Amino acid sequence: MSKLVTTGLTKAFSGLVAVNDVSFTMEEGEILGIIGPNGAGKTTFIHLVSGILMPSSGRVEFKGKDITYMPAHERSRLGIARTYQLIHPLENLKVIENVMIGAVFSRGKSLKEARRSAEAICAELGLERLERDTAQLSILEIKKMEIARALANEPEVLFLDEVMAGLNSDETLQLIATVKRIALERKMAVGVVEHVMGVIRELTQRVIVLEAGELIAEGPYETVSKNPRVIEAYLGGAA
Amino acid sequence: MANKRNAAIFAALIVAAVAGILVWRPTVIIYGLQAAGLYASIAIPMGLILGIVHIVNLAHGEFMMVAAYLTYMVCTALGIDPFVAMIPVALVTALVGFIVYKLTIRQALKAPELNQLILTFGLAISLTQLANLLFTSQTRKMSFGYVSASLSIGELSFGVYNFVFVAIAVLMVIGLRLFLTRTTAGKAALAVGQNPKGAAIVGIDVDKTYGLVFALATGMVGMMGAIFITRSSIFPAVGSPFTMKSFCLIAMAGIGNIPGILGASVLLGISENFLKAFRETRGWADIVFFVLIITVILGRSIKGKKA
Amino acid sequence: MKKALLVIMIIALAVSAFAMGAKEATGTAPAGAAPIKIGATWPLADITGKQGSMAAQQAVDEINAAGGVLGRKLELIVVDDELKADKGAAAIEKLVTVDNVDLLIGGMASGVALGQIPVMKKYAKVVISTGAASYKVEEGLGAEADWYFHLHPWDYNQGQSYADGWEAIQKKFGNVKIQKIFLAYEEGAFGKASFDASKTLFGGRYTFDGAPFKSAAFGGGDYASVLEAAKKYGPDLFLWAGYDADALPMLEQAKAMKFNPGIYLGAPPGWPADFGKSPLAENVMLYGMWAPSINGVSPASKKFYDGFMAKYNTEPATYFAPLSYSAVYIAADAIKRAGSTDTAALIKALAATNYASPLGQTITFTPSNIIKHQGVKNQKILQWQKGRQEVIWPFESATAAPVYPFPAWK
Amino acid sequence: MKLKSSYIVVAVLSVIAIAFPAFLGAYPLNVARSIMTYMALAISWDMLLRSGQISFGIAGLFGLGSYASALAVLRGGMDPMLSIVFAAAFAGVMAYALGFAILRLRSMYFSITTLALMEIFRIVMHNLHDFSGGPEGVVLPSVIFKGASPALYWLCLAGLFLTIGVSWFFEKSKMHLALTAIRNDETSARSSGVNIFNYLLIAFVITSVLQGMMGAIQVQSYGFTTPDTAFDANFTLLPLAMALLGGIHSTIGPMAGAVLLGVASEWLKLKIPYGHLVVYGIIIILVILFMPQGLFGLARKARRERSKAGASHE
Repeated sequence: MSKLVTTGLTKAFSGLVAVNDVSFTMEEGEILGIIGPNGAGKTTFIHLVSGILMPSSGRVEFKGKDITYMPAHERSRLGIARTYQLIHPLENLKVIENVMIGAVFSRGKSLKEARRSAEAICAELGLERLERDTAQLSILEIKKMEIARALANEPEVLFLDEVMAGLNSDETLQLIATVKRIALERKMAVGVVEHVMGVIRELTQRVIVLEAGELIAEGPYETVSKNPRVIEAYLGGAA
Repeated sequence: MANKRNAAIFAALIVAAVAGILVWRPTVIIYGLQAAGLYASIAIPMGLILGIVHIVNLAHGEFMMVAAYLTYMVCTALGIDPFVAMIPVALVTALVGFIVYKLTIRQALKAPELNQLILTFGLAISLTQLANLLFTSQTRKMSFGYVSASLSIGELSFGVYNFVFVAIAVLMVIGLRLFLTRTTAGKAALAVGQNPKGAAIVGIDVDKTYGLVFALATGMVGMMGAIFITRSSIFPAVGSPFTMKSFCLIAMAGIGNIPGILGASVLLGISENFLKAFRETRGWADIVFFVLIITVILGRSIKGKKA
Repeated sequence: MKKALLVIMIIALAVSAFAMGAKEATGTAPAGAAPIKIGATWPLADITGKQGSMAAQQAVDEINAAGGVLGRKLELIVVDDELKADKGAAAIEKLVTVDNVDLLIGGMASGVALGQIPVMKKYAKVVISTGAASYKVEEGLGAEADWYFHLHPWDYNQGQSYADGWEAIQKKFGNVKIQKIFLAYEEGAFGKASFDASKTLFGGRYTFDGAPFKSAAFGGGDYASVLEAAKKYGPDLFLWAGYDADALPMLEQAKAMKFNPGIYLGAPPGWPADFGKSPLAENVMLYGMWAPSINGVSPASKKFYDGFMAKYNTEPATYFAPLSYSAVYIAADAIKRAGSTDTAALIKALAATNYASPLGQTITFTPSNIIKHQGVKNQKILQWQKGRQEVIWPFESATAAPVYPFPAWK
Repeated sequence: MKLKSSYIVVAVLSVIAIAFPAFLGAYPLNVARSIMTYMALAISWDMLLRSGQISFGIAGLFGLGSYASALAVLRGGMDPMLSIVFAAAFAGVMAYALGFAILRLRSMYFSITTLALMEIFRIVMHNLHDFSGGPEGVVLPSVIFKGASPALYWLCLAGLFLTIGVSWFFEKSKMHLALTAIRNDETSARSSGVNIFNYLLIAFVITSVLQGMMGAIQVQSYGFTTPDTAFDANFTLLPLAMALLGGIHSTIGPMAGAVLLGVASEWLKLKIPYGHLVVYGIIIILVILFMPQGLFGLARKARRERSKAGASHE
């Protein structure tokens, strides 16, 4: 069974259609790229799937269950986690607490258990000195912390919204390897939004392309990147 | 389309209701508007500060009180009318406002909004108590014949002087609108109010703009304080109830919506006076204010969610 | 950190500077061993309490200058009750347990007195109260509180005395005719109590009605609707029970609305500075306990007034000043007769008080509805005439005849 | 080790607080009661503030508790001690019902609405003459414990201890994570499984219970209440100022602030009979300007700087 299915998902903001009739599926263990020019509706799409926004019409199913209008916190308990394009550290919590909250509230663990599993996840990601304030972290560390927080939910479906932005190429490579390894180990379905095409090529088995809210192409990166409509969309966006 | 028709029906209903009350109880409308004028003209300067500097100034009423005492001293010493004294008083209070801004508020701008709130609370206590030391709590009131100006229609006689406040409120709204849309300083203030960081990037001096807006608003409060003494007795605590009332009106109109303050005041003034017109509901006139505020705020939050 | 240290230093400096100044202002304790200590609480930020405490100090200084009591000096210790019940109660605890005062005087607001009563009961020290008019205070005290000497009339005493006063005035001045009475009362405890008391007292003899308004003292000040109700009712006697802030604005609105009752009467605890100078004030009547015009009929009043003016160079603005002055004299006199400050002896001596007070009347203590020792029971009816408050009734201390009716608006 | 020593400090302080009546007179105990009442209100206000919601309705729930307790005793013949529990529960039920509507509001709109609710409670009590005594309020037949100073002190202290205990629990349990997450970033909190509305409701109800309880203790200790005393705006503004001056988002901060302002107000009043409130206002202004994070915030900052210096030494 597919992990996540959307059918005809649409979101309109007072007349402006941000996501238009998008249907797609995500399977267990796959890493899916979500690409498109700026303003194509990628982040809105993730908002809809993760419950931060409610769709105007259409349907979202998780493992066959209808979750279209389920609140975000319940989806996170069900197993859908995500990071944000703009970093969202909880600045008044320590690093370890930032990571723990997913384990505490999505998985219902006690503080002790949550701390233990958060430490394990941070170790896996190479994040150290967990008693620090978030203000003392580098960008790479913040990104890692946000991934760790999402992972602490123990998700089955994970969306990473431009986690590589702002990192240098070494850091990017390092993070790609880690994400790939964890996704494989945990048999998660991972959706990755990225602008750096190299990252998409390295990381994903399949990509979907959004333009002006609509899904215009789908398939392995190599094929999609030769699709004339996709090329036009990117050039049009650039021009 | 549907929205427009709804609005038209709504407007027609309001007009019909007002006309109905006007025939049935004309004084409800007369006194309601007069009360609304006073509420609005005190709230508008506070709305300006809240909309642009984003500070809830708990010492708002105290600035008015200071201006009122200033006017009282000037008028009794020189024997002039408050309507003459209001110009120098407004200038002086604007200067005082500017100094207070520079010395205190500016230092707390970067701190959380709660700090600014308590800072102005401290200012309010100090100003009230200072006035109490200087003037004692005994009230003062100058007498002016024109305050009792009266109009008789048939058997109905009512005071017309308080319509002055309606005029002032309308002039304030028009004046501020012209200032904010037609002058460079006003446009800058509007830009700063909407997005201080963005405005700073475009090269607007945010600090200077805040200082200017604060001085302008306190100047307006000063003018109001001067005219206030024609209608009311003054004493150290005279301003504080108006702070809360103004704050509530601004929240009802929505922050940054200065003409909305006028509308909110009219709604409140008329509803209050409607309840006051009947023996059974007289004691409950105060509650209408707060019930309306909660209804409007909750209504807007539900509507906002739907959109 | 440096900034923080700086601020602490500034605060410390400011406080000590103010404290030094305050000490000088209150003066040094009178010389000689073991003074008799009188503890007092008033709201010092309010004109009533401020002048009350000043007048009490004046009385203490006068008595000490004349040699004190029982060869000992008097010492007055005043604590601000800040118009708050908890602060007022703490003030009593301090005066009794820390300062070891021999007796207590003072008080203004009923709301503070209610909070002080449980503490006063605990110590059962002699109290000479200068305030607290609400019958709720009397209920709170109970019949057992024989140590409580209440100078200020209860709200129902006041109502009763006005009823008597109007009866007497109508009898003496045939042209004064009252049938309908309307009371505009401020919506707080003070006004509501006045309304309840007036309704029961006037209800039988006159037709009576009333309506509440929000006092300008609390952000109100719009009297149109209450005046409209009054005008519709058409009273012979229009009364308002509010605060000094309401006095002139209400008069101005009444004129604007052409509301012209036969008698226009106000009953605030105090009047605005220079009310008499307003042209509208002429012939407005008022309820009160004292006015400077009483100096003409009462030597005690003149002595008090001249002393106050000489000491503070400002006119006493409310009757709380002569009332507080009286409290000190009554205490001193009772201690002299008791020969000690022992509570039981003092209660006995106080009960036998007979003091020609600056209020223009002799104060004695008699039972009221619940408590045993009630001082003043009557109020006075006065009238603004040529900028001065003249006493109209009681006739024995009257300083002028009433001008009736209240002149029509021009 | 560190944790244990802080436990010992807390235990010693508690014992000292409990033993105060043994070596303090009636007057300091009375002042202490005032300070403790404000302290409990400041802490409870701070507990909700940790979620980012600024309530201006402290006086509303405090007053509601006062009236619930007084009327339960007067009209229902309830035992005074029981009436305190009843009042706390009543405040909680009211907060629960109101919470459904108002906890969807944020920032200033939430604050204004709580303020308006407080005024509504006051006006209702003011106007229900036969039931609540109207503007003149209600007078109880007697004060609890016959007004014995130590007993009143311990009652107030018990209320304060309960408040501190709950606040401490908020700091150490997952409430801390939930409320801080909501305050910092609601979206992040939601994607981490935090049911925002539920946690806000829990915090609002619990803090309201505490405020209602303090109101009930107050009314039983003074034996009367009126609309103007029960819903005095000072019960909203002073706790706010205390929490801020002491340092928000902690238990110790509001406690420090309450001691500072409470002692300052009483001491100033004795030293400067006329005009002490001017100095009081100036103290508030100066502390806000020069210690924007409050007393405790300053200590926290100093500690952090020291640990940073230590870390760079390593």
